[in-house]
Amino acid sequence: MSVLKVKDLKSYYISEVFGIKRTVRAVDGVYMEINRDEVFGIAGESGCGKSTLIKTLLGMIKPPLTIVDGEIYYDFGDKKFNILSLNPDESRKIRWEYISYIPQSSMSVLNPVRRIRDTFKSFLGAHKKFEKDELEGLVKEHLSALGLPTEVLNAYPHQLSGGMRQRVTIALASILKPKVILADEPSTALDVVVQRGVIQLLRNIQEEQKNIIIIVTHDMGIHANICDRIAIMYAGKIIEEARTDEIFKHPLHPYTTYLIGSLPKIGDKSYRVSAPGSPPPLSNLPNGCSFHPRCPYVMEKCKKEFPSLLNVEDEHRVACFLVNKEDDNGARD
Amino acid sequence: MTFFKRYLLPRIIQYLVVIFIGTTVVFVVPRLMPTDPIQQTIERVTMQGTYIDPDAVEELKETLKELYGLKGTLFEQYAIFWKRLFRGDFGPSFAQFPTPVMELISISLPWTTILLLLTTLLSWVIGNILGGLAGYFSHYRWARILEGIAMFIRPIPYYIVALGLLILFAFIFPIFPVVGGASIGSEFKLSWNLIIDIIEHAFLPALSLIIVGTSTWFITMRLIVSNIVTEDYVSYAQSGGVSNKEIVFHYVIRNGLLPQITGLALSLGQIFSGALITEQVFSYPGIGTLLYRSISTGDYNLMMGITILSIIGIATGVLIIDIVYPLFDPRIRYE
Amino acid sequence: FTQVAPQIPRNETIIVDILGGRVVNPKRFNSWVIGVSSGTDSGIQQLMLEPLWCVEYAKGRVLNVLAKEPPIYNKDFTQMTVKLREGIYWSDGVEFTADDVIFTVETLKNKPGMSYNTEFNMYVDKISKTGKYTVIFDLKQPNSRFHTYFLDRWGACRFMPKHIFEKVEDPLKFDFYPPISLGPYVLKDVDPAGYWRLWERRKDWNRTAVGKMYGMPKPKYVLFIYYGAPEKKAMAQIKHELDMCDLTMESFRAVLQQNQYARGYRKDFPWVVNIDPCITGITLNNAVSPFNIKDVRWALTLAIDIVDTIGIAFDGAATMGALLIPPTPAYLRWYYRPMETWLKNFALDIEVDGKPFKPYDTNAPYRLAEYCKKRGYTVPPESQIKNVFGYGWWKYAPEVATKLLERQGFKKGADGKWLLPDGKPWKITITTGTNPAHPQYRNGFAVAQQWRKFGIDVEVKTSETAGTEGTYGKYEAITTWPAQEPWGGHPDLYRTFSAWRSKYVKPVGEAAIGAAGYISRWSDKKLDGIIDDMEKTAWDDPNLTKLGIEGLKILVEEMPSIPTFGYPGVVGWDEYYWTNYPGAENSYQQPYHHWPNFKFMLPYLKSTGRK
Amino acid sequence: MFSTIKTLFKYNKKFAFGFTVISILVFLAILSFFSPYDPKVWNLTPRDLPPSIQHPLGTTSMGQDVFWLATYAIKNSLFLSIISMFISRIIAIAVGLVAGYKGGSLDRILMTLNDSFVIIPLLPILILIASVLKGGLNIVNLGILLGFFGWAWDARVIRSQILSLREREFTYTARLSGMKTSSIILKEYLPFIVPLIMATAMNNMLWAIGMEVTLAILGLSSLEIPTLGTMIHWSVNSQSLLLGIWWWILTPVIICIFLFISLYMLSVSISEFLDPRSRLKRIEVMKE
Amino acid sequence: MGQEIKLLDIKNLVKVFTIGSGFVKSRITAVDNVSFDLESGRSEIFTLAGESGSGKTTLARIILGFIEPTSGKILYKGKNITEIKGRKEEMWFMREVQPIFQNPFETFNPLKKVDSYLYETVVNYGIANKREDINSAIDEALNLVGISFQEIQGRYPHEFSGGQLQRISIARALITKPSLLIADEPVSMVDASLKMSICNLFKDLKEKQKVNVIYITHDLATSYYVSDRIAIMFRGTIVEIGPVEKILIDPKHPYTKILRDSVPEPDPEKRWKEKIKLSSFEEREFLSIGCKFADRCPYVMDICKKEAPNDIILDGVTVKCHLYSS
Ligand SMILES: Nc1ncnc2c1ncn2[C@@H]1O[C@H](COP(=O)(O)OP(=O)(O)OP(=O)(O)O)[C@@H](O)[C@H]1O
Ligand SMILES: Nc1ncnc2c1ncn2[C@@H]1O[C@H](COP(=O)(O)OP(=O)(O)OP(=O)(O)O)[C@@H](O)[C@H]1O
Ligand SMILES: [Mg+2]
Ligand SMILES: [Mg+2]
Repeated sequence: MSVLKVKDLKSYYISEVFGIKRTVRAVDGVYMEINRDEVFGIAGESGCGKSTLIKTLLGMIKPPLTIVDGEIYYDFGDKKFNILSLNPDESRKIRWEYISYIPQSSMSVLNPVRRIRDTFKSFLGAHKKFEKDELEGLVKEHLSALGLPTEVLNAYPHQLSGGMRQRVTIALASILKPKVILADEPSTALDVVVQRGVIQLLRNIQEEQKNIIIIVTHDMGIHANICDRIAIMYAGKIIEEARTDEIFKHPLHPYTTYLIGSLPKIGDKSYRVSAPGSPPPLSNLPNGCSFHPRCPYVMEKCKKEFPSLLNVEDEHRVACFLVNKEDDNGARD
Repeated sequence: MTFFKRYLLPRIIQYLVVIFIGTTVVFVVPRLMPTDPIQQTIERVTMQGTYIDPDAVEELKETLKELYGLKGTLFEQYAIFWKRLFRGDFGPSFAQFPTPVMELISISLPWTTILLLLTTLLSWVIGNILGGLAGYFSHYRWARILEGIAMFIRPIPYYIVALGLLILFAFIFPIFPVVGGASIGSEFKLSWNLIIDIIEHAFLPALSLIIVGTSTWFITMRLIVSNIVTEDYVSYAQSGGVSNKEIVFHYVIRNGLLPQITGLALSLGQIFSGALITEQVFSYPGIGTLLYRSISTGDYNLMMGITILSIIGIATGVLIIDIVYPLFDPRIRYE
Repeated sequence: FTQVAPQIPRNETIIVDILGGRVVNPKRFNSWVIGVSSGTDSGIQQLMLEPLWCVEYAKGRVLNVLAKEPPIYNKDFTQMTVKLREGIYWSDGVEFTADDVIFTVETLKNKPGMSYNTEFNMYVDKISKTGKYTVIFDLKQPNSRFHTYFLDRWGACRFMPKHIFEKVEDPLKFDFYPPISLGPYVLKDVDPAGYWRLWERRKDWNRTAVGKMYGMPKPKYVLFIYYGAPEKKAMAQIKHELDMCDLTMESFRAVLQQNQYARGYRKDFPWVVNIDPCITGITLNNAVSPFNIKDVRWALTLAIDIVDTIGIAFDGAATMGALLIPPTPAYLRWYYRPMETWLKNFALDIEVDGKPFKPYDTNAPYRLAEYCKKRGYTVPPESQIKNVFGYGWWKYAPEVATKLLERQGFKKGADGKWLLPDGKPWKITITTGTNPAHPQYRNGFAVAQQWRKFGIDVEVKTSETAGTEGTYGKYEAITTWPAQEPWGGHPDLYRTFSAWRSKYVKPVGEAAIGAAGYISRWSDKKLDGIIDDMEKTAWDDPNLTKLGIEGLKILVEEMPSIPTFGYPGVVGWDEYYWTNYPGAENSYQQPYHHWPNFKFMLPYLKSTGRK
Repeated sequence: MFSTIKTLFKYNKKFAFGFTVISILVFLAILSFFSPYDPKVWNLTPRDLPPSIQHPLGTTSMGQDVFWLATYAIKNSLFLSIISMFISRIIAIAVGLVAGYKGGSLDRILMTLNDSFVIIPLLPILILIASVLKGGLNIVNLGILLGFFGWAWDARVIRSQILSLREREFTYTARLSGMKTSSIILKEYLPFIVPLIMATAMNNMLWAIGMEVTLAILGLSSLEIPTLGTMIHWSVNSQSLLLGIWWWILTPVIICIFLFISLYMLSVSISEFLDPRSRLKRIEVMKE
Repeated sequence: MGQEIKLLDIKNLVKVFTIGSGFVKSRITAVDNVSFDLESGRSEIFTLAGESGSGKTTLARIILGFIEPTSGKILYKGKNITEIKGRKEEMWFMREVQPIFQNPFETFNPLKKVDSYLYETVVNYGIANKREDINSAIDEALNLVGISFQEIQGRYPHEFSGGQLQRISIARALITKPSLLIADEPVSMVDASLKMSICNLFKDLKEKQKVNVIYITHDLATSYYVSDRIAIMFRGTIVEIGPVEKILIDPKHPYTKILRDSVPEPDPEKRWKEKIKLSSFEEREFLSIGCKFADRCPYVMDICKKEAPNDIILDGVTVKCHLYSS
């Protein structure tokens, strides 16, 4: 059964700077369904709206981000809600207990003048009342389970290495055993060795707590390593979605093909072709399929209409007229 | 040890150099003034109507020069000045000859320092907290009202604020006394009555200083906070459901205070030069009037005594802040 | 009922203002150090210490205070004998005798830095007594005015208690706290912050000079207090917390508006004290071109419309004075009236319409009265006008001024502005102090306007150090006192004239010997002669007035500085608790609480009985 | 330039307000050149008149028209603050840029000098200097004097900005493009510190006006020249508060308030407009 | 002495940073006795890889002359670069050695149009001074990276994608026709697909323009793809150096092995099996006297904690490890 269901989600950055209006269609009609106990990966070029999607899923809507359309249903059995219709107090309660978040850059997300201990206290204290030593004990236990020395509690963020900081944010996100963890590029800016440690950590947590992890990264190696299912985003939309091995073996969308095909491998020096051109600005998308200016198989139709995300085979969905030859514009649930 | 050698020592040397420069400036500048303390004394005598025999004037001048220690070249005087300073002696006041400057300062200093210390701290704390709150909750009406009030008060010349308060609360509604630091006939022994009396007298001056000080700190803090709220750590804490109270105090205000600390050090140092206008408006005993009078009577020693005290005060304030700053900002290291 | 402080009932207390402001060194009562005032006017000179003689200018006389009678000189003025009043006691019960006088003079003489040290060393050869109450001064050189060192006119040599000071090691450093008193009151309490001093009437007030002269001073307590800026004094007086104070014209108006019991020296317009023994004016720097030219000085005088000046400066409330002595009743009697005919006939050596121009204008006070009427004030009756507004002034005659200037080579430029003989624009800077309540200050602005109207480019420069600039001659025109004040209560003008003695004139850049008069750096041979004659004339010789008139004539002809009006003292009196102040209608004493004479007023005051 | 003002005016309420008020004040200042009254002359009108058609803001106790006096006051106070602002900006920018970019012992010397300026108690020194200049503190002199004392803190702020800009990679790019130090400072850094300079400039103007008011209240500036400070000085000293001549005292005070708020609004909105972040956004958007 | 002058010859380079932290001052040897060289006459791409904080950037900045080494020598075309003085020599050196920075958005002043840098470079180095010559010089450089002048003219950094900016940055560096490019993580900020196009560009430049590149990266896969030689750095020292095929296919040093294993393979079938141990307090390792990797090394021996290993040449690869010392 699905825990998370996203329907036609459109969240735009609508801003007006000194009279100049601008709309960035960062998430532009996304449908998603995620089941229990699943690691779901989202990949895509930078700036295609991944972080925005994550923020929207968390219900962190602050101007200029505006939800134009869509619904996000969570169903935790004991609690069901559309996160977009909660009031601030309710959504504050949901966070961290049900849905938590690992931010993209751990560099600046920790308060530079507070010790890690205090950060733990304020994050946890906001959701549960703890006895005096209970909280400290819980935190220490959790940290050591994640392989972090308890000394970090006394440290200030700047005293920790990037890897440790990222691990602290992971610890923060997982300590209350939330049902959903949203991880936004949890390992970029980390050393490969540390990155490996962090990714393993996430996997351990998921195996233990059986929660959903939605992980965003554009490192396909990471996806290959951890995800059960992967969605590929391009210009605010999901253009392909399938099981991990399926995507790596049979990418269908031309963009996905480029992506997978251009991945270098040690031991293989053969020439890699990468997708020509560069991604379009989200505030000024071309008509039709947004990939068409870069697509070698572009057809007339591609320049006018946007292909919808359709099932090609079992759990493999693609939005491309090359694949979805039959004209099926049927409504979807 | 290395901390001492690498950081503290150079910092202290700089501290001493800065004090040296400042002190030298206040030694030299008055001596460039057209006022001559001897002449001032004679003027004081004659302007009041006392008749000095014209034939006695030249001799009188010599005598005074001798007594005031103004004989010799500028450099000799400068040397004597430092010699005395090292003994903590600022010499005798001229206008109150032969009372030592230190004695005059010690009569006025406690009044101002206590008043200014308290009001500076209070307005810093209140201004920053309110500024922080208004900055964080900037979309609420009360925050805008607060901001409006601060914007309105800030530009009113302090003198007018003070005078307005005085007329309002000492004259139209005579709640507070008009003059002085304590009631007539107060016995200066530690007692509740005395404390209450002193507070009553200090209330209006303090209020005026706090109103103006608070609005100044408020406006700066408000600006600082508007930048802090866009920081990642604030949105992260919000995404983590951390309570607003916690965010405002431990995230927003706490970080916003950092740049305000140096400002606090500077204004704390200034308490040694007094608050001239406050003292004048409220007839509050203090060092500001003393300083002002010393300038207009050409009382070099008194003037130097007070300004040097103030220079040392400010420099020390900044030095202390520099040394303890890492306590407030763990990112700063002594480098 | 109201109390000033615990156990100090308001209705037994008179509260007066400290003119000199906050006392910086409140617990110091030693007032024998040169140039040091530790609140002399907060009771020390009014209530605590007594002089031998005291000037009284309301009536124009000298009072014998500690002295029983005026000084007795020998023929060549080398010896002075003083007879002391008997039965005067210090507040600690010790009798005041010749020993205190001798001790004081000797102590001051022997210790540099003490007041009168230089003077006593110059003049006093020997001081001795014949009996308990007679002191004899043997002088080193003849001095017909030696006693003036003991004549209180806001400052005189007053005496220290021998029995206290003889035990003191260094009389310079001694604070004299708590002080004992020779006057009718003794210190009760003092503000450690220096804002007030509280005095209590001595039980043995009848063993003091004042008690013996006028009887018991009425208030049991006198509180000297400094409220601060004029608006605060006004606020205090409106609240009946200040009985006598020195105000600015505007703050006084505020008091009148809001306190129905308040009054000034005059009960009606123009309210101000016009018997202050000081004349205001513009001092010109005679050492600086073009002010060294008599015609220029006279031109500047004639370019002033005195009515407009007084109107601007004091809204009409001042007494004009054409001579460099104050237009108080006494001086009007001694000099202004006797000289009136001469003044009317006095002519400048310039002709207008073929006749020598006579600059004296007897009509000026009437014009001033007209102005005041126009401003809506009730003006005193015709008969009083001369007493209130003065006897006359110099004509407003810009056309004559123009002639005088043109005669000296001045020209008017194309823009109507005056040019100096060398063709450069004429620019005058008037220097003045920074206290806006002071007539000096207002004079500066008012006269500036007159001269501007006349076509001179004038700038007023307010300066904290105006006095010093004057002393060193670094000014063109300055509004400090234009002449050395005369005694106030005695027709002798020696003091005024000697400031212009040629031997005292200093070049620009060198400090003048004194302030008023000296700084104008002007002198005149004939005047020198008159001063020499005065020195040889005894203090009580009626010839002194004649010499004075001769001197004043020279001053009019030369006009070294320009007199404007008598110092308009603005005093506010609150009649809520006390009445019978020495107002114009009953001028029994000089009206100032800050002058030493205050003590002579106290026995006359009447309590209203209000609680 | 004109279009910038138009854009700002249209889309930024703060700017619109600040600009309108400042324009009115400037207009009033210009009006002073057409004043029927000489501000130095007293007794030109009846005294103490409340506002009326003839005297829209009443008259003073010295017989001056408050409205026309205020036009002079605005002109002179603005002029003074602009002089002070220019001088202090020149020193602050020069010291800040040089100390920040050059570093080393030059930096240390400049910063010691800077610190000495920061710690010397300003008011007494100003009072002292006011007497050294023998009270001849006309508008220009006072402006220069204040300018000379008002730079130290801002130089520090500019320096620290430069220090952080110096570490940014584009500094290296510029250097490797063969640019000289002077052009790096002028072409690369100046655009970043312009908003800071703008903000501190407005602050300095306000500070200068405030300082002038303080000195005037103490009677230490040239009191004949009408400024906001001297207007307050005269009205306070003439007891306008106690005598209820409110129109006289209120005029300079309200002008002070409006001047402050409008300069503040201008400073905030202009720095917002010039702020690299918002400039980038605009650059981005306009090109698309 | 008859010896051939190398393009770049680094000998025993050491850089010590002192940071006084609170009351304790610590010294960090960011670059510890590093030596390597680049031959002149042939062009190669030389990778510097290693964990973060191992001193790669520091090394690059020393070579560029941005910071002074504590000791050691760097000869560029036989000239000791620490002795370069005066604008003329500096300009010569900057003309020869140009960097490419990690963050393309930070490379250019965001408030300035990007073409101004190209323009400045052409003019300041005296490459051309007439308007059309300048334009053609710029155009030429841009053509090498596959962009036309029109595309960039009058535009601000924000109007470009990261990949484009990185290309422009490379083009700017190429204007002076340098012999050596120092690229510090040039692709870490760009998208997966753009990464390859820039790597391809480097290969191209090496072949066609005979440019040498020092390529600094974490990404071993791309380094395998583009470079000829690789040096693995760990805590300031080069622990292994040699041809890229040898080192990455068959790593010798235990650290290289771990590094090699940590590269996530984009292949769901090759998921990581065993777990690795992460160090928690990295500073400690800086202070140890023996092999700095000893704490985390799975093959640690007694000697490792006492003695620092020496260079051992093994099969064309130089490695610093006691495992191979016998
Ligand atoms: N606050 C904002 N205001 C306006 N536009 C924004 C804002 N934040 C992001 N954008 C724009 O929205 C688009 C999507 O941003 P988002 O951060 O979601 O991308 P991303 O896929 O996470 O990229 P990356 O891989 O770089 O993290 C980008 O074009 C970005 O410029
Ligand atoms: N200016 C400096 N002052 C003090 N320490 C420094 C300085 N620059 C670098 N370091 C330290 O030197 C060591 C090497 O840093 P360097 O930046 O060269 O590493 P790196 O290999 O480039 O790392 P990364 O892969 O994270 O970029 C680090 O521990 C760093 O903290
Ligand atoms: Mg993102
Ligand atoms: Mg690096």
